[in-house]
Amino acid sequence: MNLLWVVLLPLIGTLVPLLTERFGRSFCALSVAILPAWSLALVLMYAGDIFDGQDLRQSIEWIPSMGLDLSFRLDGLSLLFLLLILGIGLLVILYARYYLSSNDSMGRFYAYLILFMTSMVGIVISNNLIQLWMFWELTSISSFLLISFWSHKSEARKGARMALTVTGAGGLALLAGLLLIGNIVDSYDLDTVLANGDLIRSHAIYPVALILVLLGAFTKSAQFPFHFWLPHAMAAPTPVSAYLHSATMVKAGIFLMARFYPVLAGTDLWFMIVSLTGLTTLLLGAYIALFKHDLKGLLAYSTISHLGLITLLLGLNSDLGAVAAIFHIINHATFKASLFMAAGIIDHESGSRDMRKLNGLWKYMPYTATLAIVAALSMAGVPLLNGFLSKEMFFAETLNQSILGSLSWIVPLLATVGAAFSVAYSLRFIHDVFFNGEPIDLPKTPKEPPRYMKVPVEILVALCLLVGIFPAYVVGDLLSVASFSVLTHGVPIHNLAIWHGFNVPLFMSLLAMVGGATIYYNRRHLFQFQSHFDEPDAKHIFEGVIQSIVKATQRITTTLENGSLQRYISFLLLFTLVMGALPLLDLTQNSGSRPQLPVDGMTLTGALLMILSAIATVIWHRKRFLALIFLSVVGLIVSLVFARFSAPDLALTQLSVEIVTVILLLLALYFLPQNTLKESSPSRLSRDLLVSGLLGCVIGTICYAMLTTPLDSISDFFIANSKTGGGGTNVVNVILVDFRGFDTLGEITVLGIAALGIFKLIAKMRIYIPISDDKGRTWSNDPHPMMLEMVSQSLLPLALLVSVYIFLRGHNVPGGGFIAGLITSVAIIQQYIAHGVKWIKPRITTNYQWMIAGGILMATSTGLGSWLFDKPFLSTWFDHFHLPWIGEFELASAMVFDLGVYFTVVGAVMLILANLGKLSTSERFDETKEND
Amino acid sequence: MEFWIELIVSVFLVTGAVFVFIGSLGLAKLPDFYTRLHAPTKATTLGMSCLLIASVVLVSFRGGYLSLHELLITLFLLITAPVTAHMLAKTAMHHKLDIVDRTSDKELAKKARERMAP
Amino acid sequence: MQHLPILPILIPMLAGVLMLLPPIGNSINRHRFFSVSVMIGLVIASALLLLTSHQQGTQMYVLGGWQPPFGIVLVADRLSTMMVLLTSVLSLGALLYACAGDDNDGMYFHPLFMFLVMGVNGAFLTGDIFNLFVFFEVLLIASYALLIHGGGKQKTKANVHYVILNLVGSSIFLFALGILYGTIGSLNIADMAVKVRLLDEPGQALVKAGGLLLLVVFGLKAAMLPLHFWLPRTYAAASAPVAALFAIMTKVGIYSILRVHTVIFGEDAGALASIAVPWLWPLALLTLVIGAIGVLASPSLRLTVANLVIVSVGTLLVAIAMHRESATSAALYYMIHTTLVTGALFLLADLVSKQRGKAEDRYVIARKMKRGKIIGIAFFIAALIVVGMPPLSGFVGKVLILQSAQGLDEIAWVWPIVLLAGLASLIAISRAGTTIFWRYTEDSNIDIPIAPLRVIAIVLLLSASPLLVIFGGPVTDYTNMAATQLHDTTQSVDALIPGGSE
Amino acid sequence: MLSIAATIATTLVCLSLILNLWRLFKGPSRPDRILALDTMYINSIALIILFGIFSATTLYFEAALLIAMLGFVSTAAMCKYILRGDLIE
Amino acid sequence: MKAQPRFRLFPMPAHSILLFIIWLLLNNTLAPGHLVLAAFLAITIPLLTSGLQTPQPSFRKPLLTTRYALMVVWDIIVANFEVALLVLGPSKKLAPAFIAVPLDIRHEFPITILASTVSLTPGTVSAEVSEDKQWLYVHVLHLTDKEALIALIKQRYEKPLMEIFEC
Amino acid sequence: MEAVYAFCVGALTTCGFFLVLRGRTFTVVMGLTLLSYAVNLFLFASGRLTLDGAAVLGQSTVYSDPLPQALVLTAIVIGFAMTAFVVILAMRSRADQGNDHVDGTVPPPPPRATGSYRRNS
Ligand code: NA
Ligand code: NA
Repeated sequence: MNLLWVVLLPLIGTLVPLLTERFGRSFCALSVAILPAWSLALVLMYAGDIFDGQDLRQSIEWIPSMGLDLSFRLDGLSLLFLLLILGIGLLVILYARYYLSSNDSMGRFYAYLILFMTSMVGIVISNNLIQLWMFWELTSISSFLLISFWSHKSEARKGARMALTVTGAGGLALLAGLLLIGNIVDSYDLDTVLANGDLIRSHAIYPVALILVLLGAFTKSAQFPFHFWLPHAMAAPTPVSAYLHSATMVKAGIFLMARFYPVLAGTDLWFMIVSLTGLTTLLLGAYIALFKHDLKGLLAYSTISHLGLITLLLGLNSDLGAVAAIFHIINHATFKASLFMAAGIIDHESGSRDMRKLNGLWKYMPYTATLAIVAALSMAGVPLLNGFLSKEMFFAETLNQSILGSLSWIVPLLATVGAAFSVAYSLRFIHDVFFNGEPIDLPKTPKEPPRYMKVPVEILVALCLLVGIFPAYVVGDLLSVASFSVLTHGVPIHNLAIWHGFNVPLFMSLLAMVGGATIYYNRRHLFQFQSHFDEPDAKHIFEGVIQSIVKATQRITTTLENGSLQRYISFLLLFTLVMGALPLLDLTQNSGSRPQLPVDGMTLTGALLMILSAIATVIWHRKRFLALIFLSVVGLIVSLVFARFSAPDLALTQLSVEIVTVILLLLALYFLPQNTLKESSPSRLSRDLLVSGLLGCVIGTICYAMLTTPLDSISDFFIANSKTGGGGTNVVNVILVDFRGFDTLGEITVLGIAALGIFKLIAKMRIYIPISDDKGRTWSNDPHPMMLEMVSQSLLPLALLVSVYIFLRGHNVPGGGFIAGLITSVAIIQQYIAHGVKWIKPRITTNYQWMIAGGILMATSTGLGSWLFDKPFLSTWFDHFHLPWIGEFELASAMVFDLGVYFTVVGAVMLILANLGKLSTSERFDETKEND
Repeated sequence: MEFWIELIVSVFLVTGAVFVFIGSLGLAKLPDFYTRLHAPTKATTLGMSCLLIASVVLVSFRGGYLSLHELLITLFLLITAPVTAHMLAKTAMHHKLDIVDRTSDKELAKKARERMAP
Repeated sequence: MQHLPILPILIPMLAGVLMLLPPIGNSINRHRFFSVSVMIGLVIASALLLLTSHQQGTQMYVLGGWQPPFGIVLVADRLSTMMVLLTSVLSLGALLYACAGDDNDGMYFHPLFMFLVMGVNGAFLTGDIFNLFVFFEVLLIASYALLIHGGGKQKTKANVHYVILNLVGSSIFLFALGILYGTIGSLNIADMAVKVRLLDEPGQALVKAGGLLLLVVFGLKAAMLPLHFWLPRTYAAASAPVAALFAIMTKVGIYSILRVHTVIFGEDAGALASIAVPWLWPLALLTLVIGAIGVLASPSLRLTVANLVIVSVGTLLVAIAMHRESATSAALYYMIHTTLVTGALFLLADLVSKQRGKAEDRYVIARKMKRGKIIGIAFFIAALIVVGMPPLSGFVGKVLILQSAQGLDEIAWVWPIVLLAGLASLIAISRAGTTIFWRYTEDSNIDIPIAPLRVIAIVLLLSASPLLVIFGGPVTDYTNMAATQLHDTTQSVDALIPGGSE
Repeated sequence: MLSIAATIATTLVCLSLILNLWRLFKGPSRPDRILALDTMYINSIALIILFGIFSATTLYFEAALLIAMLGFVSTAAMCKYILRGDLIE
Repeated sequence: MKAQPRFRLFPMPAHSILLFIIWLLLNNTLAPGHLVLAAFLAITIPLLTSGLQTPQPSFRKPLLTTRYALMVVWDIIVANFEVALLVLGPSKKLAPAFIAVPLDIRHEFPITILASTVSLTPGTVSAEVSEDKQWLYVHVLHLTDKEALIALIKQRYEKPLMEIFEC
Repeated sequence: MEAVYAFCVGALTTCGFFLVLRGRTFTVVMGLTLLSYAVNLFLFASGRLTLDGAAVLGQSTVYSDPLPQALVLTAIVIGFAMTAFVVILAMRSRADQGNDHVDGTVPPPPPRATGSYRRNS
């Protein structure tokens, strides 16, 4: 026994048509049929066990932490559905061989169809909730593909999308429901779930789970109010309708209800929801079907109605009702599939599905007409046909319920009315199409279809008759075992016979027949009456709803994401403010126990200078050059602050970075507007001021609290090990090149990347070059003042000397590669400023890109060097050497590292600045286009 | 520390600071840009030199070795101050800044601006 | 082999540097050959590292030999190695795609690409919070430079926003680091986790502020509401391989939240335990909502995908907000899935763009794609993955996350929102697909061939999804163990600082 | 005596810096402001020297040296900016 | 126009000497190691930077140069006192002036030194050099006698400079 | 002293954030620069303030915390790289979009207050 193959065979079969398509249509169809047939054979092989009352199971562990196993069960219900799915599936394969035109890609069609078949098979033999859901969703996907098969047609696309959306939404609800059920019983194993019906029904979450599962079932089975997608799915090729929309996919919802009948049914809630939904759907479908001029439309609403009937039966909470439901599943599948196929033949042979044009086809295709008429009579519930039997059972069940309390007598009445309409539309199908005068404006002259196209219909119609006449022999056992899996506790006595004597249900049937005939006879009045109501087109409504949702989301998005950076930053800052400020509310006292330093005049002066300059930067930010001057004052004071509070390295770095930044800003400012207009409204200004002010308060408060709290940090280690472990007395530098050299490596990489990025930015830049300054003054005619030239070139060697000095001492006293690099760069930039690009270009031919790469490489290779000594990356080495006369000196790998830093810095800064300088020099043109 | 050393250092310190201050004072109070330019260019160079000499003396005595590297700063300042002044004067002329009325030969500034002979 | 943990950082770094130098730097073809080989090497190295760490326990790499908490350590545990491998695979895909021609639209594509990978890997591997900042900056600066690759107004504009926001973010990062160092006195994440428990009350308030500021910073990178605004336009503007690579960037933010807020502010942090959770809940859910709204509102495929990134971020944040092992495990699974598929979708969107002339990837009627079939199939598969439809990896991730919410009060929010976001994606993607592939004006005779390399790249990225499902068992086992390892702070601290957890 | 002298000197330098700031605010022209900034650079050298005298350390000498070197470059760059707009041409 | 080094190793001998001294100054030492290093730098840095120098007449008379330097230092001191007094005094009494000093030196480097000297010394600031390098424009803080000042500049500063640079 | 220091940090933060919120790239860059000063001072403050305690062995009796200094150094360098990039990006943005607004388009001037508008360039 290997149930896996039952689903695996069709799955593999999905690929078959894609491979065999090229060998001809018949071969393709034949080859496609092989694997499903094999699978059907397997099922039939196992059927014996099932009829013996043995359910089959197989389980393979898959994703245990999700509760997903490959787990299969074959019981009566599965067997019934498998026979329908695989059996009708094979018939549809045959039918489609003749239905599809040579323009249609047969391979693709069959692939989708078999994929669908696989997923249906998967649903019905799943023994694991999540696996079941997995196949459930696969049916939605494959049906989407099938409905949209003729994707160039707008209605096909829309219909497919609608079906996908509705069933997809239902699928998500189902997932939630299944997960809830799984949570209640703590297992996703179907056996476990089915064994715990009482636990589930008594659980607080049961109503939610029930509703979610039912949402899944109702959407799939086109129950009111989710029925609207089904008629639009008729845009699919007719074999699809015959398969999906009569026999299989729409039955998946029914299957689900049947499958969970043991655990979910039996409560008042189930009863109310399921039976009322079923009833409404039954009536609505039957009524609307009558008015459809499209053959497939009629059949689609008829399907809705019959699905409502089955749902109603399942909702009655009666064992016999369930049996009747299952019986009707079989019956509906057979007659509806054959009707769809017949409709397809009519469409195929006459070129139309419009019943107003189709008339008197009996003359043209009597054989097909006979088949269709028999199937339609079955649909109408005429005795000796299978439809009659299940309808009788249905009537009987409507008499045994009490949905509406003392008003429950209405239900059989309504059931009869529904049945009458069913008779009416069946009559219409028969009379309007095959009789009723001559065809009108048909694109083709109708004729009988190819021989084998009729075979599937013949088989199905034969089944209708066989079941209708010998129900107990033909389906009795199957119905029992299927019902047993649904009811679990035993199947009630039911009599599958044509004749039950004169009873109320028979009377109701007769009433329905007569009523139906009457309705059809007086149809003109009814049509006229109906024409007063605008028939809502579900497609338009649905598309409209989706459109308005999309519009609404677009409104939200454009309102929120209005493309304003200022807004985004405001959000960021507000969020920061909340995050930073709220914890401070817990802080009862700002100042900690750390002794504070006394205030002195020097510091106060610095503070005053810094704050005033910062404020001046803000006040004059629209006069950019001015603001820049104030900004550099702030920078200067910041470096003095570092010097003041014992951080000479920081002071040096800040200073040199400061100058390079100022130069860079100046360079850029030349290409930017010099001044800005007043743009922000006063309210905006005050709002921004409030936000930034509050943030300042938060940061200041935290800073104060931090400064006054004692700190026990890891730093003592660095001070203790700087000399002994790192070989240098400047602890900050040793941290940079040794203890945390990895940070520094990252940092110079950042610098290098920035330079590359900037070069990239510059490379494609087309810049406007101002021919005058912001006050309209033309530029001075002295590009390279002589004194500046002279002094700058004299200072260059000095500056280089200083950078060597700063570099060499870095390890032991303030300095280091970074600062040295900046000094060198500044000295070279000074040459550029004094002499200009043209003068420099032939004199400095260094490739700065290589310099950056070489620098980083140098730093990295000192790190890699330690691998040779079997030490981790960036392990440093240093030693003291003694040379005669010269004396003792230290060599350290950290110095090579620092040299790498030096080269990277020089390379990066020069790559940026020198190329930026070249921008304007290469071509100067007038600033003609100025938007601001 | 010896009294004399302390005295020398103190005198240099105060003198230097006074000159620095005068430079800044001149910058603040003189009537036009060109006159203002004089104050820091000159006063600060001497002021700075005095301060640096004070530092040289002090450090040399504290450390017990001759510490002359402060002189380097003086050197830098002496080299760069005139260029700075020159460049600033150029910018001032370029911007045709107001020249205080009693300046004689104001026209020369226009010639200088164009770098022509007078 | 002892140096394995640092290879994911060093390999791309050295490769990037070498590509700036002759002889490799001299031609684009050499760049291509070199960088693809290096990237394959990186995938192998990352896989080896993952295996080593999985089998032999967390690998520590003590840089410079300075033992934690004093020096910088790399911590290659199950989580970080998984992220590194993910990065490598995604990068390989994006790189292959780029090698078909996009890399030649500007300078330095390959070096910058490598540096970005270096930054991302560094951020995943480092066990030091300041070093994390440094690697954040490495990856950011590389991403700034890559974002403008190809040129054009849109890129510049998006870049301005992206760069400035991130610079503000970096400032906030440093404020946060200042607070944390200034109160805890350490930078090693494990050491901080130990010391944070010993703080007095004022210290706790400060550290809380620092921790929450870190949430802001990571939230900005992760595109968490209300800090997500930069993402759609940025990702939509980036050239395809860059956008694909950017799919990992939001995950760096997610990862950092995961790392910092489960290790430092984990269950054992006393008064500071789970400080971010009350914030994460609403923000995560709203991110998901906003992402879903954005998905529906998007007028073009690229924007749709960008908004799908936000949806995935929201989903991941929801899982993090749950603050439990099962949720973390689910998040890790989902992270692998979503990163690779969004990467592939960005590449696909580009293929679509290139085929449809002026209409590009916008949802308007356009000429028929001459080579629509192969793109269509790939798109269909990618759509199934990203929407969370079975049988591909999306549904596993989603179900795992839904399952892990069971038993929480917030389930009433999580389930509907996650499921409805899935529905929104379904609606949007189905509209997108039907419009792009099935609505056209006329058959076009303009044939734009698709480079095989591009198809290979997309197939590479998409093929992960079925593998993730087929090998769902082992993968979830791994993520479970990774989650356990992450949440067990005592053990992870002990691994780093022997006896530290006491 | 030394500390008194140093205090006086510091006070004077601080006052100088404030005067510079005043000129910086007052302007009125850009050259005025650049001059004020340049003077500020020089005065901060003074401050650092004094600071070194106070703290009895030579660790800050390099800072002073750097200001002397780099301050000049910055001033020259600003002047060049006003004169030609383009720093490097 | 490239500089024509007179010695291959010492393209800029004056600079080399200066660098040697400054290195020792910077390090406050005469240690042998630093002497070697200083010598090394005094050779390599000029070699590296000589390309960035425009050829200029060089110092020929060391003694004269020293004398000139000392004189300038003294003048600086004096000038500072003068300017200090002027600054402290009432600014209304100032008599600022622009003057143009005719130049005899033609080379750029000596002119630069002259202009610098003028800026550092008697109440004057070099504002501009005419394009033909024949005129030095000077702003005077307090002008009493224009001709005397011009004569002073030419006699006291320009003449020795012409001798030093032999031009 | 600590209070003064903290006040300065707060003031710089305020000024920085305020400028960052303005609409022109160059102004934003200046804001970011101010902000980075604030950040660096703040980060520096995490090692507390020490007078006369440079972390150079043998030069002081009490050493200031060297670690934050090293961190600030890294932060300064990275900040410099970032500033450089964003400045050039601002130029590029001006070149590409024709204006220097952060959003690439100049918004219409706010209503009212129009009288006080002055074109400078
Ligand atoms: Na008809
Ligand atoms: Na230029």
